Amino acid sequence: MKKILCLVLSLCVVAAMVFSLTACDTEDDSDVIKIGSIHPLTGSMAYEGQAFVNSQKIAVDKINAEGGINGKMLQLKAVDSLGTAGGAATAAQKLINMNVCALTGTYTSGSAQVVSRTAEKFSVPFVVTVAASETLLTNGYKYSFRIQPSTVGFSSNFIEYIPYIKTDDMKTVAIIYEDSNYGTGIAEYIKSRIDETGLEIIGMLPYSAKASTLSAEVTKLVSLDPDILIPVGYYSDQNMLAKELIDRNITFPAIIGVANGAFSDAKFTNTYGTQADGFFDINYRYNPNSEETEYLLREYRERYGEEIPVCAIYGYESIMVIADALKRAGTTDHEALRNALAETNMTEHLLPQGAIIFDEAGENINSAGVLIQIQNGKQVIVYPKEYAEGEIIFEKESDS
Amino acid sequence: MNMQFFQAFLDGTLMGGVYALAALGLSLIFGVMKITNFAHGAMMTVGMYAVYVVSTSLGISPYIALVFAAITLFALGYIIQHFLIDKISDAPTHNQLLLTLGVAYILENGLLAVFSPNYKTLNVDDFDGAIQLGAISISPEKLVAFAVVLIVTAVIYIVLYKTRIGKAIRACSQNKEGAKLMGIVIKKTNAVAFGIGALCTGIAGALLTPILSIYPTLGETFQLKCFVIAILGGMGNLWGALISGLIVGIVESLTGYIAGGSWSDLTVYAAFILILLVKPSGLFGRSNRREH
Amino acid sequence: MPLLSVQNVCKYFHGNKAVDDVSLEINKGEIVGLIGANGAGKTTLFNCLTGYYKATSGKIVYKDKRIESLKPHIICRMGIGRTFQIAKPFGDLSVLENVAVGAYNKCKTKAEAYDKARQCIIFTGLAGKEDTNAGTLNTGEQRRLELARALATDPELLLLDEVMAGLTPTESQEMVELIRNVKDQGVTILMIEHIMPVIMALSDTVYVLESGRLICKGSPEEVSQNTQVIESYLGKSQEA
Amino acid sequence: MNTKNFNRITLTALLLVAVLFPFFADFYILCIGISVLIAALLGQSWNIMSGYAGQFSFGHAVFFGIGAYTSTTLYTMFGVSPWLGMIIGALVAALVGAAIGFLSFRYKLRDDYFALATLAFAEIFRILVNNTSALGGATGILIPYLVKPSEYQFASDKTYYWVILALVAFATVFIAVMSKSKTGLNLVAIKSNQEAAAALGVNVLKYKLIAISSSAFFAALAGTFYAQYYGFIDPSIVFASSISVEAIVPCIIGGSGTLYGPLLGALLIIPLQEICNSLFTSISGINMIIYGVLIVLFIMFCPDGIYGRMTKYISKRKGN
Repeated sequence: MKKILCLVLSLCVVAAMVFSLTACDTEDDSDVIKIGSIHPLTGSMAYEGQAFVNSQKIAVDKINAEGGINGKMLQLKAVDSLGTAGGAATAAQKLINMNVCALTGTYTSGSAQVVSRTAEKFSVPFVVTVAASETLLTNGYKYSFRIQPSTVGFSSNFIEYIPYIKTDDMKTVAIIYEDSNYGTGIAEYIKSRIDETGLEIIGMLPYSAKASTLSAEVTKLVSLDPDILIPVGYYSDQNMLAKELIDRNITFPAIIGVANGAFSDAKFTNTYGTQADGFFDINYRYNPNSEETEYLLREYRERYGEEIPVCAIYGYESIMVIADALKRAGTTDHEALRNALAETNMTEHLLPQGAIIFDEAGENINSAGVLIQIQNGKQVIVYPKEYAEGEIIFEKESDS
Repeated sequence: MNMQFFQAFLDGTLMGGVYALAALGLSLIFGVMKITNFAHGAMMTVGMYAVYVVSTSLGISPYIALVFAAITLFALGYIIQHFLIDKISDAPTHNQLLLTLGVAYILENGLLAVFSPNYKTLNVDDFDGAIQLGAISISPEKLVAFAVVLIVTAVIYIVLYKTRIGKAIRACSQNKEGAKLMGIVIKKTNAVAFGIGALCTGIAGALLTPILSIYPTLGETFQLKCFVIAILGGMGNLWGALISGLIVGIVESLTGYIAGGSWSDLTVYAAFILILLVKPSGLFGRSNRREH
Repeated sequence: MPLLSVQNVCKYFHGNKAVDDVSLEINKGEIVGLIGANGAGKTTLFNCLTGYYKATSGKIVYKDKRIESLKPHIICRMGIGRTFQIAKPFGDLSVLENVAVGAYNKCKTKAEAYDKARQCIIFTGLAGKEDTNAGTLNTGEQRRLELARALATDPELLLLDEVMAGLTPTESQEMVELIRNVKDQGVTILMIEHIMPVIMALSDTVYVLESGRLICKGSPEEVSQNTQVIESYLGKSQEA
Repeated sequence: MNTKNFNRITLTALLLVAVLFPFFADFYILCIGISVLIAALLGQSWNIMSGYAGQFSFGHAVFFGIGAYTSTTLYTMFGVSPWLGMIIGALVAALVGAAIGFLSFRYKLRDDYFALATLAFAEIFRILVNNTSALGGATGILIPYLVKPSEYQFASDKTYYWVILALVAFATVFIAVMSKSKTGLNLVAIKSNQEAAAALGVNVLKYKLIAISSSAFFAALAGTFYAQYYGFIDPSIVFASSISVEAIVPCIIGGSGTLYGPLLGALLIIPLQEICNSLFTSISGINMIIYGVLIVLFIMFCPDGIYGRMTKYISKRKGN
């Protein structure tokens, strides 16, 4: 009897807590429009996760400063996904419970998969900020949309851009990639289409993004001596790779990152200056000619004291896409908003691409990465022409 | 073998030295307290941030800032042992383990809250690129790290074998009851031992700061590796930890060179399980498995 | 034919001879005492007999079967029960459950096992303590519990490792009675004991171990008069 | 009122509350309810092996992941219904558990060493699956979205809730029956002192293997449920050390080696974590710091878990 009594007593304590849970977040404010944001705000992806939220805040503030949506103010509700699938799913339901008009997120692919399913179940629109997995929108979901290119998109860009970089004496390729979803996805896809480029893959080197050194892999690259090196990975590991290459003065005829977390980042060029000159990267980027770009970069720098990581532009853009759809829908009704999103045809944005238009599956049909080259310690778009800030510089004159 | 193979071997050796130092701290803590410290990785990261902060704010070389990291970590280790672990020294193993895990959460997220999750890269002006010896290139940061590891290990050895507190620590690790009878204050000795263990880890973290971009959860990646090395060397065995650190570094590097980095961890863990099963006292430990 | 016969058993630890060429025989129905100073190898010998250590060399034959390389639980099932020098109650179980663990050894059903366990508890004088948590027993009760558990396995041969340690004189007296009762039930006993009067009162035969070697064998009277024994063991223990 | 009746009535009432809970909760609370039950199932699974039998596992993600991967690959590749896949996965996990257990126990690994070995096994499985493209590799496996109860997919979360509730109830009843049986006694005896247990004729290796296999069985059930409920798995999700931790924390907080401990622990820790996430949003990291502090406080001041603490408190009061 006493055991059961204990059980009942403890249950009462817990029940009281759970009800206190329901009590929070029930503020009633019907004159704001809430948008949910699910990103990893703690754990090993927290840097990017927080950057997404930061850029989203800038977008929300900008729209509100311009009078909001049909007179109503936007409000961003950011929840930590904890970097886990379960955490992201709970976060999604919590946000839906708060009556958000749409969800955004999630940077990690696993979380995005789970949130898109939750969004489908509850019929709430979900705009992916960044999540590159090619299988994300293959389940026929009606409520999920992705602005950014998938791993397949980036890899196709590589196949498309390689003729502009390749010289006749380049024959061999080695790919060094982090071994999760994103790195593997890109590497495998490039491998499957490499024949179209006339190149030959002589090495596939997967590594763990949590590796504490890449010396051995770099040494392996030296012995393979490819004409083109394709590094794919996150910031810290690719930074380690680059440091190794630069310190050891190892060069290849071409180094072409694909969706490289480091090469396109301002911190990277700040660290290495001109030492990384000549590195290419095929990646997402802002349109340098857009006024919005200038605004976002400046605002981010002023508010947070650092350069915006490139991926975070999609945080900003996701809010803009939702705002655009909200204006057209004229309501926050999920169904109406979803239909408005599906009919998106947005020409004014800060991405280096044509209009943002979603296809049946929810992919942005014009999404594309651009070709960037590091020149004089700065990332410069060199292709496609309409966004180019400079020409490709061949044959880095090495004077070391 | 060819030069590249030798290069990979050399890189593995240098990195292995740093692993060894980190694992040595863990090994010492286990040897004395019989506690598996799951906050070890987080403590390592604290060491990295300590160097980063001191080095950038005072504008001094990270190798001088290292001293501050060592002191910080010693204090941190002392506090953790004195105020937390000591209080539950009689609790079952899993409670102690979970406690250190809780401490790890606090440390990691404390760093996250204070320093933001942004990657921090420390530029070392002391060096300019790698040292080239024919076809072999040596990273000066790693070379210095290796030298510091050897020095620190030697100092720890002297402390443990020549000083009073060191002898007390060793006595505690061999026989707690006996040590108590000899008038050794267990509580203080344990705290000092934990402090020294933390200090080793902190220095290891500090030595890696110029090589890596640091972020709050970075230490996690070293955690399991440290366990592997400490057990391989025999928990509580100083030289065992040093040598197995080198072995793990070399195995990791050569696997990375031959099969790709994805397989490095697998090789290391598989070797670890094998050692655990076949010779749980470690490669160099005498078989002192409890027979009762 | 002896119930248990130990032939030239040696056990080395890192080259140290803990048990050195020991041979002894135990006949059915006897109480055999094993004495010796601390570290003489008594408990090590017990551990060899019950399968906790594998003897480095030598033979152990129990009821015509070689048992030196069998696992402890098999040896127990063959009918050799034991207690430990330091009582090892299962602290998370009640007294009844503790004994039931042993009783399940020979009993098929739960009812049978618990019945057997209750009998053993009553036999060892722990009646009324059935539902007490075993961790909260005092030393005397813990000793009885050890005995009850071992008896519940239905042993033919019982190895007792210092069952008197830590008991008050009254408790010791009761324990001596208890062991006699166990013997009367037909259980053969091999006991390690420090307290000479106990050994004198109970044993039919006594063996004396010193530094792993057997130095003397005989009836209690013979042993207590053996000069070597007096010098090496009794003499020392009287000094101490 | 006699004790037995009182117990029976209270338990029935509690079960009724649990079953009817979805009718009173909104979907967000329901989703937390499901998370609580997943944690409870993992906790109960861990409880068998570590709480009762005292073999401390730090790598329960192995079994969880095997459950998730077996049912999911059987489903996506061969069209085997995940209901059947769940059973197969659980059996496979039990086998793997037995294999891991045999290796470890055969060589007498104990305590911290055993815990580290299980951790290493989990990592090895993660890396292997990550590099096996036949199992989806790093990309993971997306489960087709079809609402079909015969294929373990439901229109409403309420049904998911009842499914996981049933699994938790199954595990709890299993433990309740087991703990009163010969097996249960032997496991606890082994935890207390395996030498003494062996001296009483307990086949230590066999019972340890029973413990690890049945523990793996339930962890794998949780894995399949997780896969079906969330619809996507990859190695970094289901073989993650966070899963292993999720198995340990509820059990220790609630009271390991007790029947209701893991249930209480899960019921406490998951909502607490959620409250931390909701309340402390201004600076990221604070939520996890508070979670860490809570764990430390619990271990320091409530080492037997809530349930253990309460039983002690009440028996003390009765004693006085």
